[in-house]
Amino acid sequence: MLDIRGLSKSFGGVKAIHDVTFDFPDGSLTAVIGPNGAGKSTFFNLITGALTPDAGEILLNGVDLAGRSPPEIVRQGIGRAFQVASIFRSLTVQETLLAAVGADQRRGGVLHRRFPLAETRDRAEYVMELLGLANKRHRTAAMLSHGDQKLLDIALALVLDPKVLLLDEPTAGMGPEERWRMIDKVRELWDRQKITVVFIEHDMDIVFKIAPLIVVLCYGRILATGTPDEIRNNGVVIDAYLGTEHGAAP
Amino acid sequence: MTELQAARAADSLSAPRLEAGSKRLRYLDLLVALAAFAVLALLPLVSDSKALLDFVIRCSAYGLFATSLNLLVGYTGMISFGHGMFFGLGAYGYGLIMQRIGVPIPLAFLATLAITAVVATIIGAICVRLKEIYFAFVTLAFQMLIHSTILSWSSFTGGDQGLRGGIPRPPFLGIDLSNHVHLYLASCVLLVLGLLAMRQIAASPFGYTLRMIRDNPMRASFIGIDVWRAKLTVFVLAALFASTGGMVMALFVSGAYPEFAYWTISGEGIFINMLGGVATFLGPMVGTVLLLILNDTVTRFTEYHGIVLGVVILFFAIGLRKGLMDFVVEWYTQRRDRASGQG
Amino acid sequence: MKRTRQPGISRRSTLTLMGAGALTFAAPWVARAQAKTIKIGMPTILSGRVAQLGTSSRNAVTMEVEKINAAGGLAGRQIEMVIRDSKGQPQEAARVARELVNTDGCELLIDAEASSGAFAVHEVARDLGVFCVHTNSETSALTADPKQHIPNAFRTARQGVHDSIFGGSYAAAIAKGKGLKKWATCSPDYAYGRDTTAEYTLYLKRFAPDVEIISESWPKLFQPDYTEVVTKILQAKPQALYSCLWGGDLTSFIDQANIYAMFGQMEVFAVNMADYTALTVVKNLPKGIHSGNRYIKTFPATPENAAWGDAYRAKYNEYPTNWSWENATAMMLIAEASKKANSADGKKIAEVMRGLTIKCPFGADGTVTMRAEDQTLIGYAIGWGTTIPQEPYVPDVKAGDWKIILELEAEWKKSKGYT
Amino acid sequence: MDAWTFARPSSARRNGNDTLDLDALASCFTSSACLVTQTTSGLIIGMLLFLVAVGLTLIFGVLKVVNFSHGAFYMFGAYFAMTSYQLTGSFALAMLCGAAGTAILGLIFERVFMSRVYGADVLMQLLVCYAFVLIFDDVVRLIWGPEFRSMGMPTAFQVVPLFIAGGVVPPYYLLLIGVALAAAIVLGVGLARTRIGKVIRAAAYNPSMVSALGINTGLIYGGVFAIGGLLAGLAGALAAPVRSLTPGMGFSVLIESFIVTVIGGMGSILGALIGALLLGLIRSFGSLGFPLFTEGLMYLFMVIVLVSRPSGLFGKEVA
Repeated sequence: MLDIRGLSKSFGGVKAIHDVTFDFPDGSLTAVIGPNGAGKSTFFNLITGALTPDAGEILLNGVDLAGRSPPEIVRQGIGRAFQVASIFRSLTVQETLLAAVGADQRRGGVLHRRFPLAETRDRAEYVMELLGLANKRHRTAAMLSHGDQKLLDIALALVLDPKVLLLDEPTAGMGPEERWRMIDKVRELWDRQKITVVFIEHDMDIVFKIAPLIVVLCYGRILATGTPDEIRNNGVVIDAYLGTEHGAAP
Repeated sequence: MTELQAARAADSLSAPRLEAGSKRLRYLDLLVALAAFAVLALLPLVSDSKALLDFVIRCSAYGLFATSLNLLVGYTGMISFGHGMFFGLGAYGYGLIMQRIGVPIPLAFLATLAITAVVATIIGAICVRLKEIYFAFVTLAFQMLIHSTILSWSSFTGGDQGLRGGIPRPPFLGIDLSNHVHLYLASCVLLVLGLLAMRQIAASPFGYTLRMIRDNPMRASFIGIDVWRAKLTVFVLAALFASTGGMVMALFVSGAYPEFAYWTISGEGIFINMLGGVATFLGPMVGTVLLLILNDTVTRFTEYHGIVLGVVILFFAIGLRKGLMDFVVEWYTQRRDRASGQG
Repeated sequence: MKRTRQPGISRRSTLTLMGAGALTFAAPWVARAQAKTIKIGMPTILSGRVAQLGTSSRNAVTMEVEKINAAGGLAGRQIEMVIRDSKGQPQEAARVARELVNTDGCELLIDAEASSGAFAVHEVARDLGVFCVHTNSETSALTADPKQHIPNAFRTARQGVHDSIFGGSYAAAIAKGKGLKKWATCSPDYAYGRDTTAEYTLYLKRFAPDVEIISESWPKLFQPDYTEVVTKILQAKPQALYSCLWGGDLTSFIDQANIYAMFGQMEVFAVNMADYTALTVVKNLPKGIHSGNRYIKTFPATPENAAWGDAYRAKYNEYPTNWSWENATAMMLIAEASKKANSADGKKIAEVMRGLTIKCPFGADGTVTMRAEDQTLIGYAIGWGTTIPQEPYVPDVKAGDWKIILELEAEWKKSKGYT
Repeated sequence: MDAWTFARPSSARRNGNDTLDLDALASCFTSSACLVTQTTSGLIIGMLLFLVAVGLTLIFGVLKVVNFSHGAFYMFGAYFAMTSYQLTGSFALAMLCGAAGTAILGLIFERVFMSRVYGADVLMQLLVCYAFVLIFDDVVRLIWGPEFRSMGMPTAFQVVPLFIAGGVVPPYYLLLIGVALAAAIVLGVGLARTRIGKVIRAAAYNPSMVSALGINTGLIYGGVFAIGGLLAGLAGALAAPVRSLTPGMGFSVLIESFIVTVIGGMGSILGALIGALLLGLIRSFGSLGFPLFTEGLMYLFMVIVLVSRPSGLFGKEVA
């Protein structure tokens, strides 16, 4: 499915991602964890084309995406949501999703018809229902609550019907209760959509609870991979990661 | 908005009806345009004031220019300080074709648009890569470059004295643009058609692509939008309308002058937008009327119009903090919300 | 630093403001002028960098109108001047000119615009058929080019080619006398600067064939810094320098050339130096700059001219400019033509004005003539002399010979294909 | 070729080619006299431009405001200097008045008007500046009249120019270069070494942090505007003896300063210095080689820089 081979990127001598190789299986739900500065976001940025890798391949169903532009990569089927909700502040929820579907169907340049296009409606409706945004469809994005903005961000990625969905800390900046609601949503999404989901998460409880597969990044390298149980009992991970992270964060 | 209102709004505009609604809006636009044109067309019958007709012709020229600038500034978030170069290009292109070759007016008109499209594509391809203030500066630099060229290349452009000796206006299809009323009607037609076309652009799926780019270009590229291409497209489209405005101006003064391609024209365009408002489609048009009235009245009474104009600008920038139409629309929605909140 | 402020303007005040705006705007359309007075419209430059020229035009016209009105007006109708600012923008000049005629009911136009504005107003005059006198544009093509010719437009400004013919012959005489063979030029890079310089060097070489131009500089109009131009001229080491910079640009250039001690090293011919606006401003005026007259009250040295200059100075507490006499002449011509035609009608005035010769303090021989064939002024005072840093500034002016000027002008027109 | 040259009237007599006079340019490089003169002339143009541009870039760096009214400070500096010179006859006092007057003006302008639009759109800030360009020009016209004025060169500098390696260098311009260089050094060292400089740099980097530390950001912003005004005023005062004073004189200087800051990189002081010197040299040598397109050359250079390095030569890379 999504097959990363020898991916490397350095910034002025600092190796942010160094020779990372991992194959995300089809339909898997994988958590990427690691201490601050481990290169998690850089990893996502490389896969989605926000950064150009120095070396390595990013194969999606055998097609190498390394070095392509974000729009091209999105079209190949990699959707992404951001750590800080990245939305279109002046559009309503419904407009956002209708326009996004339009863009995905390559109708974003249509001049002679009026927005919205009828053929974009069903998918937008479906995603709104799926993420529970339907009753807020006419709210302007900027007016949404923090949690809803994060949901809208995910909806934006999802509405493009991706094969792989990358979620960068979907629960960042949320209260405990809201966090669990969000993570339930992610889980439900994965169940219903049958797509490959990769997410970055800080909260170990969440990770161990819902992710069948975990990748641990540290200083740009893969430290360990495995199931929650394997990771929990991995001495290297405990030393390098849990020690520092748990020591620092309450 | 309260939860309740949102729910009610959702009720009244569910998805299938939204579609029908947008079609209705399209007819409404057409209706408004027809009505506006009818009113404008009746004006010469009601009033024999030539100055009023002149005023409307100038409004057409500046209105087309300012509204097209708003496609960039308001809808796409591209602050161009050099949009005036296309106004100048329109005036010079049309004037030169008519003076040197002397083809029928519609042909010169189309040829000028074609030239504008080519030039705008080349300049746009270089400019739209840059963001924010850098985009503003590089467009300004191009504007100054074009202005310098017009001044230097005097054998072709007439230099600082502009295209002299009048631009011929041979009649075509029974339309004689040297007749004042014909010229007036022609510029009204151009204005209404231009506004209608720009309205369509703003309300099309492409218009929403532009809004997305304005709000969050990074995110737009992550949902598969080729931001560069969309920006270039709107840059060229806006240039075409600005060029049309320039042609109306050239017809009005029967000449073209380097001032038409100077940065102050771009500055005036931005000023008009801020005056009228950028969040409403007709904001720039309102701004045009306001600025021209302001200009014409103030210069009538004082030669210190800089102070007067400056104070008016301060009133808008510091007092209202937005253009007139934006202010009115906001005030109206607030009032409506308050009323519906009580009721 | 973010500060949110509630928009603090009430609805009522907004509406009042808009109402007031609409009212003042509508007023001129409501008013319809048909009175015993005759309105004369005058677009000119009252703001921006050359506002001084516009105000001096306004002053001169106002002074003449007072005299004409005191003497009974134009065919019994009192003159009312309507003077508007064009900001020096051609499209504004065109707009203002149209509005003056169409809205304010002006029956005659005085076009006190600089060159490009004058061409714009010329098109309005062509379009509306209104009587129009261009008072300030010195660009020869405005009247010399038959394509520009319309029966209702006249010019009372001096003409670049006239200046250049006499300037060239004056300079040639000095060049021959002092052996000045290597010349440099430094003129503003716009039509007036280029045309005037080209014509000047043409006639300079005609009268002194062994003169050679070894360096040319073309600073931009209103350029603040001339250092690179000054050093370039110094590099070329010419024996003489010609410049048609004017106003503030000329004084900047002189100030900056001064500290390079340029004026000791070459003869300088600056056609626009002998203008009070420049003469009175420059603090360290180098001695002996050759200049053509612009307006100077001691040339022509007649009591009429001195009286006019003194009256202007007394009334406005400033010296008249080159534009002042040109505008005053326009009013004098209109008044005389109107008297002869016994009418204030533009068409009748125009008919009489063609070929009209009037007594005028600014005439080389006490009269000026509106030449019939191209409707432009001839016979005005043209002279060159050297400047000194105090009154009378140009003590000794050598007057130009109009016979030669007209002969060579005819030849020039032929060479340009204007006849 | 004919229609495509930037041609002049047919009767014009030219000794060289049309737009290009590359021979003149080439021959200059073989003569030390020409090189010295043209290089110093470039330095003179550049250093004065630097004084205006550095204030512009400083204000942008700290406040992220494109101060469109900066040219007006230059203009006021010149007028203040002229008036105080006419009243007192002291050149030093004239310079001081020019600089101090505009510093106060800058402070008032920032505190009373600009500070109200920091939260707003960039365009709103530009509009406030634009409004003051219009207002200031008319105010000058009201106070000093529409006619152009001249301050006159102090007698101390009315001396024979120096000859260095065959090149001509007027003493007044040596003073001018000296003052501008001194200003550049004081500014550079002040920002790098002093406490105030560090606070200003911190404010540029992270304003909320500075205010969290209990430092009054309003004071810093006002101070930066005052420094910017002071430098522009000083430039105006230094220019007053050699340039004519008119309402609106700040405009062309402003445009050139913009080119300088954009080429050098908005917010970079070193960039402003290099940009100003480059522009000065383009002007001085361009006038030899491209007498009719010197101005166009500047814009062309700006376009090239912007296209190849959008953030300017020394600007921070834009993400």
